[in-house]
Order: sequence, then structure tokens, then C-alpha cells
Amino acid sequence: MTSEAIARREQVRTDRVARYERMVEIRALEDRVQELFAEGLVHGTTHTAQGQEAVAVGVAAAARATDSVTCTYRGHGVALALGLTPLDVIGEIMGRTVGSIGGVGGSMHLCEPAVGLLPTFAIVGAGIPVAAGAALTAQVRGTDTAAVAVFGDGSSNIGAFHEGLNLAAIWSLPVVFVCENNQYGEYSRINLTTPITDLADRATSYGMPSQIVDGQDPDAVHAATEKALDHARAGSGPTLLEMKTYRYAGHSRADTAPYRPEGEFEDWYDNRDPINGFRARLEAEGTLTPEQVDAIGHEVAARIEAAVTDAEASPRAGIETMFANIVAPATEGT
Amino acid sequence: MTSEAIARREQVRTDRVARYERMVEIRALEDRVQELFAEGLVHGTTHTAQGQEAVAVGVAAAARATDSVTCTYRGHGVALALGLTPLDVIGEIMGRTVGSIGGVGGSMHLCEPAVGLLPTFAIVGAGIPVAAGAALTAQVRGTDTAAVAVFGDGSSNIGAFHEGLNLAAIWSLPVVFVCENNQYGEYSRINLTTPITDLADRATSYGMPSQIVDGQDPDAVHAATEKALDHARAGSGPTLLEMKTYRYAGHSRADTAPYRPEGEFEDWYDNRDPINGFRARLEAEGTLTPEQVDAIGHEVAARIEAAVTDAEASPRAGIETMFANIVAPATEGT
Amino acid sequence: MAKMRMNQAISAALADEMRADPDVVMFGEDVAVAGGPFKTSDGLLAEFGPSRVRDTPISEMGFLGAAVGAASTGLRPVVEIMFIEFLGVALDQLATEAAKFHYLSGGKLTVPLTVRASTGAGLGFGTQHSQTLEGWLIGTPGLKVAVASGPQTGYGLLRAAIQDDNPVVVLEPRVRYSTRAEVNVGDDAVIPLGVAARVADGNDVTIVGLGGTVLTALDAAGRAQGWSADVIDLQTVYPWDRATVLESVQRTGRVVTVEENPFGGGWGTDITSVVGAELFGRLAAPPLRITAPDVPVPYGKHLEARYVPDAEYVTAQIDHLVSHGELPPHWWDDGEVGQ
Amino acid sequence: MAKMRMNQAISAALADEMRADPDVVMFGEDVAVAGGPFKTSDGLLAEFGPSRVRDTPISEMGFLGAAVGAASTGLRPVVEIMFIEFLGVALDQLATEAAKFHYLSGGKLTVPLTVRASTGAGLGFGTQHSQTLEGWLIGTPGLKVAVASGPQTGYGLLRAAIQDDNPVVVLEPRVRYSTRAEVNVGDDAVIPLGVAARVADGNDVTIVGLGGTVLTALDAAGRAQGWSADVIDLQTVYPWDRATVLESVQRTGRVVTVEENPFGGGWGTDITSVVGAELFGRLAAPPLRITAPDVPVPYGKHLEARYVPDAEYVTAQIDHLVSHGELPPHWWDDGEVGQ
Ligand SMILES: Cc1ncc(C[n+]2csc(CCOP(=O)(O)OP(=O)(O)O)c2C)c(N)n1
Ligand SMILES: Cc1ncc(C[n+]2csc(CCOP(=O)(O)OP(=O)(O)O)c2C)c(N)n1
Ligand SMILES: [Mg+2]
Ligand SMILES: [Mg+2]
Repeated sequence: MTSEAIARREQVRTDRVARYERMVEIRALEDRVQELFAEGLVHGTTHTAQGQEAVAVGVAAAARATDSVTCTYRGHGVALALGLTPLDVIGEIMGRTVGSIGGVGGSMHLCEPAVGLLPTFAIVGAGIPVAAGAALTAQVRGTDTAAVAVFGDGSSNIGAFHEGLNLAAIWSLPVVFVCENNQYGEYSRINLTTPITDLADRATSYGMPSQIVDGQDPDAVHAATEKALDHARAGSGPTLLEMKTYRYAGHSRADTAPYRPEGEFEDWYDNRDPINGFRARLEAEGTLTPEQVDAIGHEVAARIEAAVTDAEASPRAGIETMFANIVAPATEGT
Repeated sequence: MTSEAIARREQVRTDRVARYERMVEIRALEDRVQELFAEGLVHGTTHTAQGQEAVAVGVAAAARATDSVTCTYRGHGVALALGLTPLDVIGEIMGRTVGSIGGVGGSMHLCEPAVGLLPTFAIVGAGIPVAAGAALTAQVRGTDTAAVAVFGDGSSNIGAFHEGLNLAAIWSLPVVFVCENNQYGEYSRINLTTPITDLADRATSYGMPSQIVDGQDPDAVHAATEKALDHARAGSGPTLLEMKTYRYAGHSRADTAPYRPEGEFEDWYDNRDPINGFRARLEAEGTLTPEQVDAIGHEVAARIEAAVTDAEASPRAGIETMFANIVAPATEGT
Repeated sequence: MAKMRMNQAISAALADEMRADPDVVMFGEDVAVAGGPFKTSDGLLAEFGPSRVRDTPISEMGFLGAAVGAASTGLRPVVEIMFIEFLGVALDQLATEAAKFHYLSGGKLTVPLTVRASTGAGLGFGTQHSQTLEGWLIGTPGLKVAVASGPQTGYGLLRAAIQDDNPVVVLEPRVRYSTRAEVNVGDDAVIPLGVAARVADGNDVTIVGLGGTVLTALDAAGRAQGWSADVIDLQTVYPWDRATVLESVQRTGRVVTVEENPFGGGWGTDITSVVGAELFGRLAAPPLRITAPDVPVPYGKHLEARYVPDAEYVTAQIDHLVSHGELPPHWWDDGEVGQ
Repeated sequence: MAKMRMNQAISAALADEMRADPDVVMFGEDVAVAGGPFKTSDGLLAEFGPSRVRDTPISEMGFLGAAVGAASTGLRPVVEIMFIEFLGVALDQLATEAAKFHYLSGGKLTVPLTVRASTGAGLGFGTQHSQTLEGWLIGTPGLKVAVASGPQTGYGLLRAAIQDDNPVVVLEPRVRYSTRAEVNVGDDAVIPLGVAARVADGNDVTIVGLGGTVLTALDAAGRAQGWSADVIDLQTVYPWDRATVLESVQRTGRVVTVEENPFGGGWGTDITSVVGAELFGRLAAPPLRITAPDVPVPYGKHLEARYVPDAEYVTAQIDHLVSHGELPPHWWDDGEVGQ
């Protein structure tokens, strides 16, 4: 629901506890989505983002609702962070009319322009030049909006990455490139496909500033993204941010990630979990109490369950939806 | 002619005076090609490489005949340097059966596998991954051949560049990437399309060694390319070489290069001409006498005129050539 | 009315749309300072400035992708792909992103994107710069593909494309950039997409041309002896105007497509397949496709001229069809040149 | 003879060719360590080692281009494009380079390159991962395009492709990877390219299927009441086997293509166009194309199932064609769902 999404968008922008809650929500939704697939209630495939919640929420905290964001098929987290509701996401995954685009897209295809989310991209790298183009709109119109492209480490090896960053640099477009370096592209560890360790170094090719960011810390993600967005809005051009993070689940539905080195997941989970870390910090600061933590946990769990129930109760996308929204009817001249 | 090409290939490999002569030949051929177009004797378009002779000859001096080379539509110079005869090139441009591929290709399409020249590429960047693939053949077979990709500064902005270099780096392929930075891509000066000055810096993205080379000095080009090829043959992977050079002519046939800053061409021509510079060095060394220089000038001029005459006297590619060499008949199994 | 070359008509269409709407922007390789490799954007930089008229790096995937993003967020970008072959490095953004964004946004976004590309043989550019390649685009729901046949349609289709809220590709036969003709400009000259034009009237055969072959078809019809032809400029090849074509063939009883592409897989298969099925039993002769042979485009004036069907050949093919009621042989079926 | 799933048959074909020729190498995303996202190269890394079986970075243009270079210099590479849509970022290397290299080398080079790609709907992968897209490839002289319909053709066509000295694309309907059948392996099981197979015999209609629709066509023929069908597995869609198709339709008098692609521009236009023209006046009914509607592939089991023509629909369409001698309406012509 658009109006609810706009309200949720604002919460993450303004309130750190809301950010904590949203991270919990993302984790819970992703876990539930995996179950839905495991139970055979959903058809197709899904790519979940447990472990990467801080990137999604930190970026959403920094960007404005009027900024445009492109992200990938691993986009549930970014979508929720930007304000989409659990029902928008789960409804879409379950192919229901209440879904983000009415149930014709599935897990890889979410969209909500009202909060800046352009259609999520199932083609690796494709969202990168598209974000540059959204930034072009701002530049041509002279507004102070900006754009953010969120993409994976593996995507930094594809041509669209190179061309998108180069174009943004030469035109000084107000765009921030957020690389979610979760260490894996599908079943391949980054070192097997990418000859360098720090992808931030790739900014050198474009004379672009860059920064390595702790992607498990939503405050760090927020600060770095905000700084880069300020830089962009000031007309100083794009920035490449490399968020060091980790993908807890396998690549997609059926993948149990047998290729991971022993202990790697445990190390990230035990020592660098973004939710645990942020909770500890907020508690230490006195911003959050253990009681609130519990309450948030319960509320979120209930919210996700309600979303599943509501989605199941709502109609499947009907045959007629296959024929809708293919060609836009109105033309400028008419 | 293949046998002549092989002999010519070897001359440039072994003899610096032959390199000087070949540079003179390239210059003369390119000037003559421009005239042929201006006189309306040839149809279509052409891209000439006056000013860039040292890159072509220096690379050919370093590479072996068994190494594979990919280059671009601005490929007459590289082709001659690798051994193709003026008749191979002019015949092709004039659409004659004596041309490099029998006259069905034209200026942008030369090829001679016997001296390592793969089909020249009319699509920007396309030759870069193809050279990596030729290097893959050597690596899989365990031979000590290597590959060289020659491409322009503007081509370093396209996706195939990024993907080709990345793949070569991660697989440690025996390939050398030679960027002819002639300062322009079509009618655009490099600073208008490329946010950095030294394209060698782009090697950072691939953890690849790189070097900026004086592209007007055939000895420097030769030395840098040889070093990179040795590195490649030793199994140490690819190198990016940036040859700083200059395109004397416009981009293609009709372009008079009105967009060049005043004095830029004159500065390069007067102070950094590769042929003048190399001649002066060879003379100073006592390797070449003024008499030889004159003789080479006359011989080359006569050779080019003979090639034009021979091409004109030889048959145009007939209609039946349209139907040849589209599908290879033999299959492995038959 | 003004006499213009097709490239001037295209510049005029761009200028008219840019004057009418500040959201129209234009970019591509050397389209700004140089006014376009084919001078199809001459004067635009001077009039509209460097924010709206931009030169790009050589990166079709990058700038076409940027156009998709710009179109999704409020601009109406026009991008130039210098030669249609270069879509081979950028097709994803057109076919897989732009064409599907309206659908994949649940109708919330529109993508008023125009992609212009030059096509075809005739200028000696060789195998990788001379193809038509509509086949890469046809069959992509969400995309519209129009093809200019000369200055007037170059103007009118481009304006319609820019006004359309969907991604539209406008193909421009390169060999026609220098064709001069009187051109109606202004809003009345906008040519609706999806509509074909009957450009000559006759009784015995319907010749359907597209882009560069429309003039050929007209020329062939002009040479006809013993038969007369409706000539249809298809104008939009995807989705194409079934009503106009079927109405005409219903009257003439014969359909001939004149194509500048190999026989296998060309756009004419769609036309002749539909006409053959819809008018089954009501045709006086088999549907005939006149095409180039199944070969790469060759270099060399005489080869290239032979590759593209010319008016004389078209007339001869139709003579055979009309007089014998059966398919004529292709010129390359002759044993001497055969594959 | 061994019972195998199609993905196992593909792995077996790869292994057989790799055993026979050390120049055969194979690469793509996650094809080595993981054995392929669809397990189509299972066991190859273990048997042939990391030099010949390689995982690539996500860079289809890069590794397809590398395959072109490797093929031009002596190897016989097989590359996997995981989903055919990803050719949208790499088409240049296939259509503009590989297909033209033999020509552009004056016949001096051959390009024994095999590109495998999975295609089609049915697994709920959504709009950008469910298309067939043969249209991007058809009409490219120098390229061959084969499509597997199940384990046996998956094995036999792939071996033929690897043995061929030209670039060959082998498309694999994803929904068939798990189809199990008895498979003949060995050299006798190689299926020549360019040749179609008649997989069922009948009298009244020729049904031409390709890839995933061959089983559908067989199933539809099995349900026939009052008519019987020749079913042809086209096997190679470019260039396609005119002789086999025309011979059959000459006998049956009716031709029907069953396609998993939108109506506009599908491969069936080529078949029906040629059949309609060549057998003009000798058909008992109009050539019929049974296709998906002109829409992006939708997500959701029931939508996707409806998108792809099923056997029941095919049978009903042919019932109408045979009994009325005229074209049946498409299911989506129904006002309720219409565009
Ligand atoms: C052009 C293209 N090639 C391949 C794929 C298949 N694919 C989907 S996700 C993926 C891995 C991407 O890795 P990364 O960019 O690191 O993102 P992550 O999945 O880790 O979030 C691949 C190869 C694709 N969708 N598009
Ligand atoms: C993919 C692609 N885009 C655009 C072109 C048109 N084009 C031909 S040459 C050229 C400029 C290339 O510049 P650079 O790489 O510097 O090489 P140079 O011509 O200077 O040798 C362009 C844009 C092309 N051939 N291929
Ligand atoms: Mg990753
Ligand atoms: Mg240059």
C-alpha cells in the first residue's frame, strides 16, 4: 500500500529504533519467505538477504523518498527498508493482487515509485546505468534529488557496472553506487571471480571517490551514504561505496551453500551480525531497552504472520492481469 | 600473399631498419588510401593511422608470428606491421579478389592468421575479450604463445574492455592489452568522455600491472610489449600498456578534425613524429644513412604505387564470393 | 513545407519536440558538438544547450541504460545508436528492461524512451555496419518499432515516438539520410505509430515495403506492365497494421513483401504468414517475399547493390508471380552463384 | 541405453565430447565447482580438471568473447549462458563476431563454438528469466540454432554442435531438465544439425514443435479424435529443414506450429510463411500458429501455465482447424482477457 509505504519510509529516515525494528522485520520476512518456499507454497525462486539488513536500512535512512533507488533480485530487504510493507512483498512473492506489482512479477520483481524504488533488476548489473539515468533526470531538471544503485560484488565484474560508473563520473551525476560485497556471487566466492579484494578500488578507473564501509553497521552505512549523497546533491558527482557484508543464506531457494569454508558463516553470525550489533549499541546508549527489543520481536513476528495470512486470503493475480500494463495507453500528444 | 606476409613479419621482428621502413610504408599507404577515397575510387569509409606507426611496428616487433593479435577498424598499420602486404590491404579496400579476405570486407576487415592477425574488429571493444580467448587456447594447450589486443582510448569506456581485462586477470591469461591512446574517440577528445587522464590506471581494477609508454617511440613500444609478453609467457598473467600517441588524420574518411585545439596536431607532428624521431635516432646511432633513408622512401613509394596498380588490375570480388565462406563445411565428425 | 534531406528532417523533428517539452533530452556518441555522425542532430546543442544535448562515452549499454532510468523518472530521452549493430552490446536495456518496466512496475511507471538507430546497406560500410536487424526487436511485447522510409516519415514517426509513453525504436535507413524531399512539418505531420500508409494505389498486387525498400517498391510499381500495385509503407513493423494490409490484399489478391534482410527470419515472414492464413483460399497467388540472400552483407559497390533487392528485380519477380500465379525463383537460385 | 534426466544427458554429451577431443573446453558461471546451476555439467570438473572446465566471473560478453577467440585459435569451447536473456548483454560476440568470422577471415578461420542456454517458462522465474527468444538469433547467416526437446535430443544435438566447425547455439528448455527418459548414447546418437525428426505419424495435419513444445504436440496428437497428426520435432530452427516439413505437409494438407513465444514474430512465422507459399493451393486449411499471447511472461503457476500453450488447447485448436477448415480464435481473443 502506497500510503503506508510512504509513512514507513519516513520512520527509517528519522528514527534509529525504527531502523532496528526494520532490520528485525527484514530478517523475519526473509526467514519466513524461505519457509514458504520450503513448504512448497510458492513457485519459482527467491534470493534472500539475511545478514545484509544493515546495508538496506542504512541506505534507506540516508536517501530521501524522492531519491530513486535501483536494486537487485535480492531486493526484499531494500524494498522493506524503503517502506514497502511485508504484504507488498509477500503478496508479490505469492502471486497475489495485493503484491507490489499485482502478483505478476514474483520475488525478483518489486517496485514502488512513491518511495523511490524503481523495478528491481533480475539481470546482473542492469540497475547501475539505470540509476545513473535517474540521477540525470535530477541534473537536467536542476532538482536536488539523487539516485542510489545497490548491487552485488559479483555485479562489479559486468560491463554495465563499468559503463554506468564511467558515465556518471564524466557527467558528474548525483548518484551513489552501493556495492553490497557479501563475498559471493551465486556459488562462487569473490576471490574466484574477482582479481582484487577491495572493490572500492575500482573507483580509480573513473576518478571517483570511494569508501570501504562496515556493511554490518547501519550507522556507518547511513553516515557514508549520507555523505556521498550530500556530495552528489552538491553537484560534485558520484561516489562508490563498498559495503563489506555477508549473505547468510545460500544464493537462492535451493542452495544450502556447501561451498562455504568451514566456520565462515559462524564467524560472521557470531561476531558481526548487524542486528545483534545494533541492538547492543542502542541498548548501551540507552536508546532501546530489552523490553522494547522483545516487544519489537513479537510485533514483527505478528506482522509477518499477518502478511502471510492476508496474502493467502487475497486473490491470485487473474488471467486478465497478464494483459495489463504492457503498453502505456496515454501518449504525450493525446 | 601469405608467404610474403610471413617473410615480412620476420623482418620487423628482427631488424630495426626494417621497422623504420615499415613505419614509412604505413604512413605512405595511409596517405595513399586517403587519396583513393578522395578521388572517389573507393566506396565506403576508412580509418587511417598516420601518427601511430610506432605502436603498430613496436608491437609487431615484440610479438611472435604464432601469437594472436586483435585490432580495430583502424587496422591498416597493425596489419602491415604484422606482415600483410600493401596489396593485401589496398586490394581489400578496393574490393578486389587479391585483398586480404578476397574483397568482401573492405577497409575495416582484414585478416591473416598465418601472421597472427585475427579478423579486425569494427565493433568497439569486441577484440579485447577475443584476444583473451586466444590466450586461453595457449594456456589450455600449455604452449608458450600469447595474445595481444590493440584498441583505442575510447574503447576503454566500453563493457567489453572491463570484462575482457577482468577475465584475463582472474585466469592469468597470457595476453597483453595495448591501448592506443591517440587522444580521440571519433570527434571527441578523451577528456570529454573519460574521467581520467592515464588509462593505465584502469589496471588497478584488475590487480594487473600496467605501464604508460611513449607510443611515438618504436623502441619503447617494443621493449614494453616484449616485457609484458615475457611476463605473460611465464604464466604471470596479463598487462595493460597505455601507448600515448596521436591520430594525425580525422576519425574517418570525411572528417577534417575541426574539433582539434589549435596547434595540437602541429605540436605532435613537429616534435613527436614517430618516423622522424626514429630516423634521427637510427642515424645518430649510425644504423641508417641519409642515402638509405632516401632509398627507403623511394622504394616504399614505388611499392605502394605498384600495389595500387596491381589492385586495380585484379578482378573485383565476383557475385559468387558473396556466397562463399559463410558456413564452414567440414565438421569434426566428418 | 520545406525541402529537406532526411537527416535534416530528423534534426527538425528533434528540435520541434525539444521546443515543445523541456523534458525531451537527447544523447549519444558525437551527437552534440559534432551534430551527429550523420548530421541528424545538427544545431541542437546550440539551441538547447549542453544539459539537454549530450555527447556520451562509447558505452551503449551505459547510456541506453541511463536513458531507461531517465525515462522512468520523468524525462523523455532520445538516444542515438549510431549503427543498429551496436545494439548487440546493449540489447538488454531495451528488450529486457525498458520494454518490461511498465509491466514490472504494475503500471506505475512509463518509459517514454526513443531509440534511434541507422540501418542498412548501400554505403560500403561492410558486414558489421550494414544490416537491418529488425529481428532483434520484433516480438518484444512492450516495445514499438518504427522505420523511416524518407524525410517525411523520418520526421513524422520520430515525433510520434518521442510523444509516445512507451519505448519506441525508430530505425533510419542510412542510405536515405541524403534523400531530399518536400517535408510537411508541424503537429499535423506526426504519423501515428502502428499505422501503415498506402503510398500508391493499384489493383493486382499489394507490395509492402519498410524503410529503405519503400522507394524501391514504389519504383518497381512504376515500372509495372500489365499489372498495378497498392504500395504500402508499413511504417511500424512491430506491432504492424494488419487492418491496412489485409484490406489491401483482400482487394488485390496478391501480397509481396520487399525486404532488405536475408530470407530466413525476416519481418516479411510475419506479414506473409498472417496474410496467408487470414486470407486463405482468397489469394490469387502465393504470398511472395523478396529479400536479400542468406549471406552477410558484402562490401563492394556491385556486391552490395546486388545484395539489396532493386526495383528491376522486384518488378521481374512480380511479373512472374502475376503471370504464372506461382513463386518466381530467387536470383541466387541460379547454380552459378548458389551456396 | 540408460535412463537419464535431460540435464544428465547434457552432462553426458559434454563428457563424451571432452573425452574424444582434448580441445573441447567448457566454461560459464558456476559450471565447474557446482556442476552448473541446472546440473548440466555435473562431474566434468572432476574428470577433466580446472583447465578445461572453468567458472567465470559474471561477464557474458567477456567469456563469450573469450570463447570466440579460443574457437578461432584451435579450441572447441562450449559456453553456458545460464538464461537466454543474458545474451542481451553479449549478443554482439555471437551475432556480429562469431557468426561472421569465417566470412571475415576469407574462410581461413573456423569458429567451432557451442553456446548452450536455458530457455522458457514453467518454473516461476518471472518475466526476465522465462522467455524463449530464438528471434534474437534466427536470421543470422553463419550461425546455427538447435533446440533440445528432451534427454535424447539434448544429448544428440549438443554433440553435433560441438563437432560442428561453426558457431552453434543449443537451447535447452529449462522445464525439461528434469524430464527422464531412456537415452541412447554414443556416436550413433549424434543428431545432425539442420535435420528435423518426424516423431509421430499421421494423416491429416503436420504439427511442428520445437524444444519444450514437442512433448506438448505429441500429447495433443495423442488426444486427437477424428484426425491424426505427423508430429515433427524441428530440432534445428535455423536453418530449418524445409524438406522434411514440406514433405509431411504435402501429405497431410495442414500445418500447425506450436510455439512457446508471443504471436508476433515467432519462429513459426518462417515455417508457415514458407509452407503457405510453397504449397499454395494445395493446403486443406490455413497454416495455423499456436503460440503464447503477445505479453511478457507472467509469474505465478496458473498464469505461466496459461501463457504456454498446453496439449488440451492445441488439440482444441486443431479440432477447429480440421473440422471448419478455418482459423480458430486464440484463447485471448475472448473479450474478458483481451488487451
Ligand atoms: C547478466 C546476468 N548474468 C547472470 C545472472 C545470474 N545470476 C543471478 S544472481 C548472480 C550472482 C550475483 O552476485 P552478486 O552481484 O554478488 O549479488 P548477490 O547475489 O551476492 O547479492 C548471477 C550470476 C544474471 N541474473 N544476469
Ligand atoms: C560498440 C560500438 N560503438 C560505437 C562505434 C562507432 N565508433 C567507431 S570508432 C569509434 C571511436 C573509437 O575510439 P578509440 O577507441 O579511441 O579508437 P580510435 O578510433 O581512436 O583508434 C566509434 C565510437 C562502434 N564501432 N562500436
Ligand atoms: Mg554477492
Ligand atoms: Mg582513440
